[in-house]
Amino acid sequence: MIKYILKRLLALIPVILGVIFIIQFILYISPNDPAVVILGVDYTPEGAAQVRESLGLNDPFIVQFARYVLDLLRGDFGNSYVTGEPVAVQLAARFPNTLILVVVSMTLCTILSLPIGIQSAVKPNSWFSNITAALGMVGIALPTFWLGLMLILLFAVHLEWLPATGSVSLTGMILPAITLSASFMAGTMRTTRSSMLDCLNQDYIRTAKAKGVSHHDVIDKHALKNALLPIITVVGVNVGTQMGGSVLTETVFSYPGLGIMLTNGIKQTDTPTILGCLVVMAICIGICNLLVDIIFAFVDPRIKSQYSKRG
Amino acid sequence: MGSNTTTEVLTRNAILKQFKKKTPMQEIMIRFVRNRMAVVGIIIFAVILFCAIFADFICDYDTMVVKLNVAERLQGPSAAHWLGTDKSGRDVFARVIHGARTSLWIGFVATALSLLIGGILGAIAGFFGKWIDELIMRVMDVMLCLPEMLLAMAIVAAMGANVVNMILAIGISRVPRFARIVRSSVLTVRGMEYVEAARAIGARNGTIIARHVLLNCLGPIIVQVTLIFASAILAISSLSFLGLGIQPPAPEWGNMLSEARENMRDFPHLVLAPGMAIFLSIFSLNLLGDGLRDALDPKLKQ
Amino acid sequence: MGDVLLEVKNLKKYFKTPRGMLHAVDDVSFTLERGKTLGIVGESGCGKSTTGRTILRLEEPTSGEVFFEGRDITKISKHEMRDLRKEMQLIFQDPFSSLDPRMTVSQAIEEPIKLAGLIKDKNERFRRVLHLMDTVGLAQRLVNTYPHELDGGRRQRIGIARALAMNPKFIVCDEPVSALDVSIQAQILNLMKEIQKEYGLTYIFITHDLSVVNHFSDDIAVMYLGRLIEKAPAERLFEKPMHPYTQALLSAIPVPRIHNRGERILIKGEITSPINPKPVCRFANRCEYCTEVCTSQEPQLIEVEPQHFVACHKVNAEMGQGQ
Amino acid sequence: MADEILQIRDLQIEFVSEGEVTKAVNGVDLTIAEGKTLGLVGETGAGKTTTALSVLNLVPKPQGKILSGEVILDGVNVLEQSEHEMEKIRGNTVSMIFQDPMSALNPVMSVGEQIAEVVKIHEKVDEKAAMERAREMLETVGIPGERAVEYPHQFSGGMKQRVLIAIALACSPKVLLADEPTTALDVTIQAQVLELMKELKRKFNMAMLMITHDFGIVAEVCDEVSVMYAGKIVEHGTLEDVFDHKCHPYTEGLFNSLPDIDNRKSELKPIKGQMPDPTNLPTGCPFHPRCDYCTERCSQEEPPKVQINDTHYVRCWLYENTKESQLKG
Repeated sequence: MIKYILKRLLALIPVILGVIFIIQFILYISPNDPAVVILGVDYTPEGAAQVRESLGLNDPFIVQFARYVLDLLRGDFGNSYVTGEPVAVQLAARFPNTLILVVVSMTLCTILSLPIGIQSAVKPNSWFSNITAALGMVGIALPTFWLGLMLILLFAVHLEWLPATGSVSLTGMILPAITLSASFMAGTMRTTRSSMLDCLNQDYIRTAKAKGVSHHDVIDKHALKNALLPIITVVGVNVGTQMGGSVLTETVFSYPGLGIMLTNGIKQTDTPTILGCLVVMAICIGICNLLVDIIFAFVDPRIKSQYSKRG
Repeated sequence: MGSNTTTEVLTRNAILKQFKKKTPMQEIMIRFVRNRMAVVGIIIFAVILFCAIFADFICDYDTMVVKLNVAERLQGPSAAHWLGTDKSGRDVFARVIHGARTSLWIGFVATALSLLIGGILGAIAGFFGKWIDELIMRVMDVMLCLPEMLLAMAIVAAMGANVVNMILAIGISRVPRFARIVRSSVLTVRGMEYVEAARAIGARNGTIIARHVLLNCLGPIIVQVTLIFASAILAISSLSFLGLGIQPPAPEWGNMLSEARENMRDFPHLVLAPGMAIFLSIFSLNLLGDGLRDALDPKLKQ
Repeated sequence: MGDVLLEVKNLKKYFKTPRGMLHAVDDVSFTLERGKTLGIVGESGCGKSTTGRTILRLEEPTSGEVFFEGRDITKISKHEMRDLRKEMQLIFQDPFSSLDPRMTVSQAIEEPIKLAGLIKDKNERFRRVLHLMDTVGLAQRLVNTYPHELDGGRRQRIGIARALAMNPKFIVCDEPVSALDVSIQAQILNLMKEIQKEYGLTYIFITHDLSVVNHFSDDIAVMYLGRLIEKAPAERLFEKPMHPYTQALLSAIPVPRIHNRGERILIKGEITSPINPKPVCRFANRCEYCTEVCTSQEPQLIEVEPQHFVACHKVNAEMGQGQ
Repeated sequence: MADEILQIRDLQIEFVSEGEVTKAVNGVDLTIAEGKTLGLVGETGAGKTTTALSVLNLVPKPQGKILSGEVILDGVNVLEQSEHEMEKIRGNTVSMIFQDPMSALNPVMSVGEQIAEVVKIHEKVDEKAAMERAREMLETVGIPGERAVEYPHQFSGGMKQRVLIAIALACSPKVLLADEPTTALDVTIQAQVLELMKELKRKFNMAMLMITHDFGIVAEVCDEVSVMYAGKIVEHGTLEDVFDHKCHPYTEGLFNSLPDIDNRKSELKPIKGQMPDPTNLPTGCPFHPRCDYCTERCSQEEPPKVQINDTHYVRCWLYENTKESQLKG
């Protein structure tokens, strides 16, 4: 088992390096001149050349990439072109906020959508199943940011129950978390439903019924455990997509997270900030994928035995 | 000549015609039309498409969509302005209609771009396998580690916010999805026995790919195209909402929402209209995709 | 020796797997006379299907030679091979997956004729299709039907018509009836016998069903884990099987009669897979006569009596003593 | 008779999907005495599996509808039992082995757990005792007990079928329904499994319904045999009755379709035509379009049950007058 985890962990490293490579390459070929950003009104050709030299921007791309990775290992994300402050400081302040938002919304999404999905698979032609399926269709099509605005209109402006601005507090978290989780809830629900339906049609369910296993246990013990595998995958993928979605949600609610930092960075063409935000998010997603793989190994005996026998 | 009593006289077409039956395409159409939700989807989408194509006939671009008219700013719905006006006095209805044109054509080009690149990569990986498959799929895995939204933002950040870059950003960020789906359907079909059967009767690789593999892969790819088209439309408005896409005064649903935010407290219709437009486009495309999936599903064929 | 159509010499096909080299077909040799049927029997994973496909070069052989009418087809170019496909055809096991779901009955049968460029005129070609449909017993009204609308027996008839379309000399039949119900199975077997007579075909008939192969073949070859372990004329093999595996296999057939039932030889254990096999008898671990030599040397296929080949140390020793 | 453990009377089942009605079972009668084995023979779509599922009251709902009939198992009509009552019967009084061992085991539960589960449900024992029984059962079917902790993917097809037999027999049922238990297996493995089933049947003294398409298997394990065609039993009798004095043209056709292993030159005489479409069954005798002896009457009226002797009956107009002549003689 430990061997499996180590193997996955090792496999994560090239992926993260690959992500950094891609992002940095995209920003490298950008026509934007960092010197213009840094010097602003003080721009002179000589000064610009000096700035480029000191930042090592004249080096070949591969050298810049290696330098960035090495700096990263020491926790150095470079300095912001705009403020000159270390990006790491900003990241440290913002990242926990985003993480909390994503975790809360993930939890909300999973707690609500799993039981609904299971229930609608168990009774596939009931009114409950039809209504939740319809809600799911609507939920998937709702643009996150628009839903956020509508929620603000209703709960903050009209009813005045909750603040329109998001923050790391009980009340400040509710609207952003609902907004962020809404579209994923629909997706998770649909996956749960279809993978449960799929499992309920398998031969081993018939075997279980023929054994006299009660209806309740057939679903809980036999179907759900098998249905869990695709559900876990989807939940894992959701984490990544939610990271992406958090940019919009944070902007709508002015929530102080990575998303706003990233958007501002892009608007100010502040490359180290952009790079820092994206790298942190990518690492986060990579770790999530790793966790999914590990959970998978615990749930699926086919992976477990593969490693326990030879490990 | 007129006699068709014996097989000798009957020509090929005559016999084929005599026993004419529904083609699979017709059967798919029938199944699709029987699906009520799919029909709803296609009707909504047809309306949106109609607006996009004939936007200029419905509302004039220069006078109603982009022209500043401070005198008539922030009006409620009226006969002159069906959905009222925004803070610059532009007609909201006209902007929503013309926004459809922006969203649909950018979404279409971006989807086509990603289908082209992803399709080729996926097909190469699926047909040739071995190290080239390994290489392409590893790169796709890395790209999948970065959510589509973030990748698109990174590209826009580097290249600047304009239409071409946005197409590139949205198109490229969806390449892995297409590559994966094309590769897996190519692999599935390639493993089917009828492909080997074609080889056994001496068919060339090219014939096999064209006649047997590609045609049979089409179903899942078409479904994916509708779903990715929907996600591209969402991405366009998301980027524009963040100010990284289409810039005002050009009409786009996302930037309309962004502009409307400051006045939404008193003029909620400003956020309602463009939001509904985004919602309906995505909703209809998803219904369409689901309907196609069900209609094309071989399991339902029995 | 009569008129030899096909000669297979030391044919090998290995596959790379994560666990090692899979010896799917390992050193198989035999000859087949024109107009005859060779049955290849064995249980799943014994390499019988791979043998058939490798002979047709649908799989490239790892080594060995296949002489078709005196020509080594493992050495010819892909282009020449494509031409040769007119002569050598394959009938598939699964009539459900071996037909393109998007082709109608007439299109499917027309395809090989078109590809080979045999008949250029459209109407003439179509007459040929109708003739083939008639030969295999498909009604004319089915021309525009799609495979998924037909039952297994009719689909298999399409497969046979496709194989016949180019007037082949030789057909490999890969379990052509095992997916079919008993009553349909008999229809197809009879049809295949008829067309063999009519077209003077030579068959390799691959199956796991021993009573079918007995009925259908002139010679029978038994395979076990990639090796040919016994080959004899059908009557002789059923009368006097020599290899312990063949003996067990024959006795395991459930015979549909209630009187004079033979004693059954049960063999222990299960088939493994021939991954990196050691040079020993592959049946040794399940064989009740296993001796030291069986686990140290690989037995060779030896002609112990005219036309009867066996690869077994025990049989060799006994025959040696007898002489 | 008192020792009849399973009795099915006039069972009719149909399936409805997308407006099409499939008549799967059309008036099946069968009885199995305690400790006896009945072979149910027929081709794909004859309604064999559906008949067996009705004994467990597991005909898939809502598509499947039981129109009429009763299934009396050990004195109770299972079709009238509540779901809760059925749970106590399934796996306890009656068990079933399915055709495809590859997919019939739950991939995420160890085989030991899967055997222990049935013990825990029906006999009030604790976890430990149930696992102990599971190990015993594995030994009984010829698998080392320590493999109980392993998962289905670690077993071969033949081994999985043994595990399924262990599950089915764990609570010593009175009736075992075996649905083509060896069809998916190789010949030598099939021989092993059949041998095991015969041995266990003696040991547990249970009645068995053996569903198969293979008369060879019937000859091997059964006492009586029913031949099923298009949802009806067309001929029934002891092995001697059916193998040596077969009456129904369909039974005859099935035997003539089998290659004779002792006479390889013998010709196959297949039944003409295809299986009838179950959504559109022929009128009269369902076999009449394929029958060589078909008369006008066969295509219009359904043939009655004709008793050839005490144990042997046939549904065919050909034997209409046999009854009297038999009685006279």
